[in-house]
Amino acid sequence: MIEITESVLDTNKVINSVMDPGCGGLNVFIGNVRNNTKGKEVVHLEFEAYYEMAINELQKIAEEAKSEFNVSKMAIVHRTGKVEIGEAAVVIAVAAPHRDAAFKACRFAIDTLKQTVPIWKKEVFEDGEVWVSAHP
Amino acid sequence: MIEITESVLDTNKVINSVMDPGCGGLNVFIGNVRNNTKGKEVVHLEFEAYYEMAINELQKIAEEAKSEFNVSKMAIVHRTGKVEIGEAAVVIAVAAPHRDAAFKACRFAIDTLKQTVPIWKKEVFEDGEVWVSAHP
Amino acid sequence: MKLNVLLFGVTKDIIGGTTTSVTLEDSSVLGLKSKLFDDYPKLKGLNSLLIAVNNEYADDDLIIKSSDEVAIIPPVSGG
Amino acid sequence: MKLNVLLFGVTKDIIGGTTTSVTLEDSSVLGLKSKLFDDYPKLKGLNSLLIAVNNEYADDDLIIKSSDEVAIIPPVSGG
Repeated sequence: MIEITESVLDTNKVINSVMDPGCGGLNVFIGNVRNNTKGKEVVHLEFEAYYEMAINELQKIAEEAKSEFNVSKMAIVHRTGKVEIGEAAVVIAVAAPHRDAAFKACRFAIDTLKQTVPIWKKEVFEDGEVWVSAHP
Repeated sequence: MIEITESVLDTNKVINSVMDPGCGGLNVFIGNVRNNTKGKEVVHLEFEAYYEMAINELQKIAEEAKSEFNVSKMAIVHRTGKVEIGEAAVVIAVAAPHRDAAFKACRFAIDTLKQTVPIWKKEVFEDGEVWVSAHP
Repeated sequence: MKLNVLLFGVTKDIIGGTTTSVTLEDSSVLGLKSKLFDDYPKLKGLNSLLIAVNNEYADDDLIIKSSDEVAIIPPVSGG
Repeated sequence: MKLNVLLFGVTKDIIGGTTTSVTLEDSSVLGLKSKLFDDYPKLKGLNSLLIAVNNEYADDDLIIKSSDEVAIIPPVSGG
């Protein structure tokens, strides 16, 4: 399950999509919208994706995770559009026969996603907005 | 939320219990019952807990995780009694301002749980049963 | 001292039942372990054997009182 | 060569709109970048600027064809 959607993310659905009777360890990462960034209050976030390319890059991450670590299934869903405080922007679920691979593959996936997947986050404050990481 | 229960674990409820608007990273570990152990088919598992002491030890893990890592909330629920293939035996959820702490604290919790918490797992096969890790 | 000891996991199978009564001369944790190993030599075959006193893992030199809740903790395998 | 280029994130604000038309003499990825930096000096202030051709990150020496889908990729910040 690789998906980019404007809808609220359904964590249960993502977890269930990787369930496998041969897997003893599932690791899940949920990236939520925080109410502040460096102490400054955030009103909400807005995410924009270069949809086709982002799906491609997410698929590469899932494939690389499966070849690098002993994992059976990986699901990555990312939200776009306006995301409110406390809502999930990204959910990654990984199932593996053993927990070590599940933890490592999940960590690899979120770290790589933040580096390579063409998705952009705009933080909206009371007094303005900023594209995250754009400028030094 | 620290709990030992004979009921089917509700992953969503565990995750929701650690949700916090100040937390950007949630990590969740789900330990599922596998259909095999070292290639031998498992029919189901049975878990037994020394209830009061196990709750104590789980609370110690949550407290140590919070003091060792920068995490806000941790929930650990463990199932007892008969657990079928594919069902969760344990769910751990951790919320932290940043993902690194969430991953590390969750890993610490499951690793420590397996070493210190007085819960015992019996694997039931077609031709017998065995208390896991009891003998060399 | 006569002590009632809680049993879990594989020790229930080795000793029989969910509790067992032990009569101790040396009422330290080490004394209890020695008595158990003498009475049930199969316990020596386990990967480990710890004693919990009042819901805490106990050191060998702790002296057990008759009012304490005492349990035998074979190798744990939760998760 | 006249090229239509997709814009995302901060580059929409700097260049204006969701696409922009660029006329290239040097039709390599490096040529496109140079032209963009000349036309929109503010792009030089970004942490990075990559070009995607047909949904893949492109090296500087790749030659762009007029039928390619080309996008400017400012620093990503998903997750």
